Amino acid sequence: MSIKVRYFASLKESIGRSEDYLEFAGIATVADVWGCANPNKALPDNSLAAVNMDYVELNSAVKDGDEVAFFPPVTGG
Amino acid sequence: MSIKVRYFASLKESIGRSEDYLEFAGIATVADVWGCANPNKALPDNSLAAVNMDYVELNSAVKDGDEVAFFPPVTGG
Amino acid sequence: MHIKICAEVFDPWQEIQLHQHSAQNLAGKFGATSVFIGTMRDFNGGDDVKGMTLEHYPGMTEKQLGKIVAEALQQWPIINALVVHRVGDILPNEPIVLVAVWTSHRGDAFDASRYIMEALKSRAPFWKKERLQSQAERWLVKNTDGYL
Amino acid sequence: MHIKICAEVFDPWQEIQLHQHSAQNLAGKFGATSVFIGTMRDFNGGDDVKGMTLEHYPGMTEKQLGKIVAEALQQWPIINALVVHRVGDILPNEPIVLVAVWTSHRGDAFDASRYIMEALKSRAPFWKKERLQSQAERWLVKNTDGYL
Repeated sequence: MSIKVRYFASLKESIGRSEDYLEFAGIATVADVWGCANPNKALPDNSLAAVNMDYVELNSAVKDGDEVAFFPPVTGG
Repeated sequence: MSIKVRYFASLKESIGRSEDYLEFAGIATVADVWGCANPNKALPDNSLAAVNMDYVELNSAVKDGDEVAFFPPVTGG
Repeated sequence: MHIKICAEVFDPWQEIQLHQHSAQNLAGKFGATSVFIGTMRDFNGGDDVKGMTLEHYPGMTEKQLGKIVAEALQQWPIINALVVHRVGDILPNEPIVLVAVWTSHRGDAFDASRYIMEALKSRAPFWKKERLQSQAERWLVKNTDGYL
Repeated sequence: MHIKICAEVFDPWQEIQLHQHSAQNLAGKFGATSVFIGTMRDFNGGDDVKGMTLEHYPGMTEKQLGKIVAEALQQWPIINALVVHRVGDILPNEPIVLVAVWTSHRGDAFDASRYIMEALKSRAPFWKKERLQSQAERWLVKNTDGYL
């Protein structure tokens, strides 16, 4: 399974990367994507997640080729 | 008692005058002003009244020198 | 705060820009601007409308609009406000009314501009007479409630 | 309907005029325009702010704004709508966001523009990082609810 992971804003700064490319078997959910890409770091409590640019819950399924994003609460407008 | 009376919009058109100047004793209220200036015509039901450019009820008192106005519901904006 | 009765066609965007640039208390200090513009349509109640005449009660109009803005100032932390209203002969597509409110936060700007607009509709002494395509003329009878 | 992400400073009034003039379905047909503009202030939370950087998620921003406008179209009879949002480096007094909605009647314009603005604030993927007078930088943590 191939997953592109993106990070934004303060979360991007705190983990020091804007993107990861995962090539792993055994990833089933968005939470798995985080855990696989950031094994030593818990996802901050208020973080939001998106799959293919739509908001999802952390227990949402992912599939091969998905773009998964993690970011803090939005502050636009 | 000297009262200037003003009429606007459809009410002005229906009575055919925009202003009256009343010089009468015995005028106590806004309703009296209408009755004195338009003895043969009832004030249309939904009409509004103002004394010195503030909205008032028909039973409000008037005093010498007041400007009294009668007009239909407003339709600005 | 500025209230203006306008006998000529006005450009709402230009009025807002001019006001915003001339208002000393605005630069860098406001976060939210809520603007409402009422524009004349070329139809109403199923009829084609050629134009309208807006009558007003000079003096009372300004007095009532001043009261309305003062009421809004008491209810919301308004940094600045602008009200412009046309009178006289108006053609379709011309602006009739402009209400703009500058505040720090967006909720106040939305609430205050809507309050001013609704109060203007129900209390400012203006009256519209439409000229139809058929040359007939008719007075509008009553404004509807904009909160419904 | 038009959604625009803007890397350069924009003039909200010019954007509105251009959109209004280019929209074929507007001339003579709309009665109400409700506009909201969010502008950068030179202070926040008691601190002087020199500037800010607005980060966004290209693609997702447009997708989410498109959904928000589509939701508004389902709820209100909107004739046209315009959303413009800045990204990149922003200075105090520069506009950040513009939402404009054209409808027949004022209640719909007020409701729809506010709905779009609130949804944008809570769902469009933008993030603000402020630069303070002290040269310190800080990410804004959370948008507040504009209906409160």
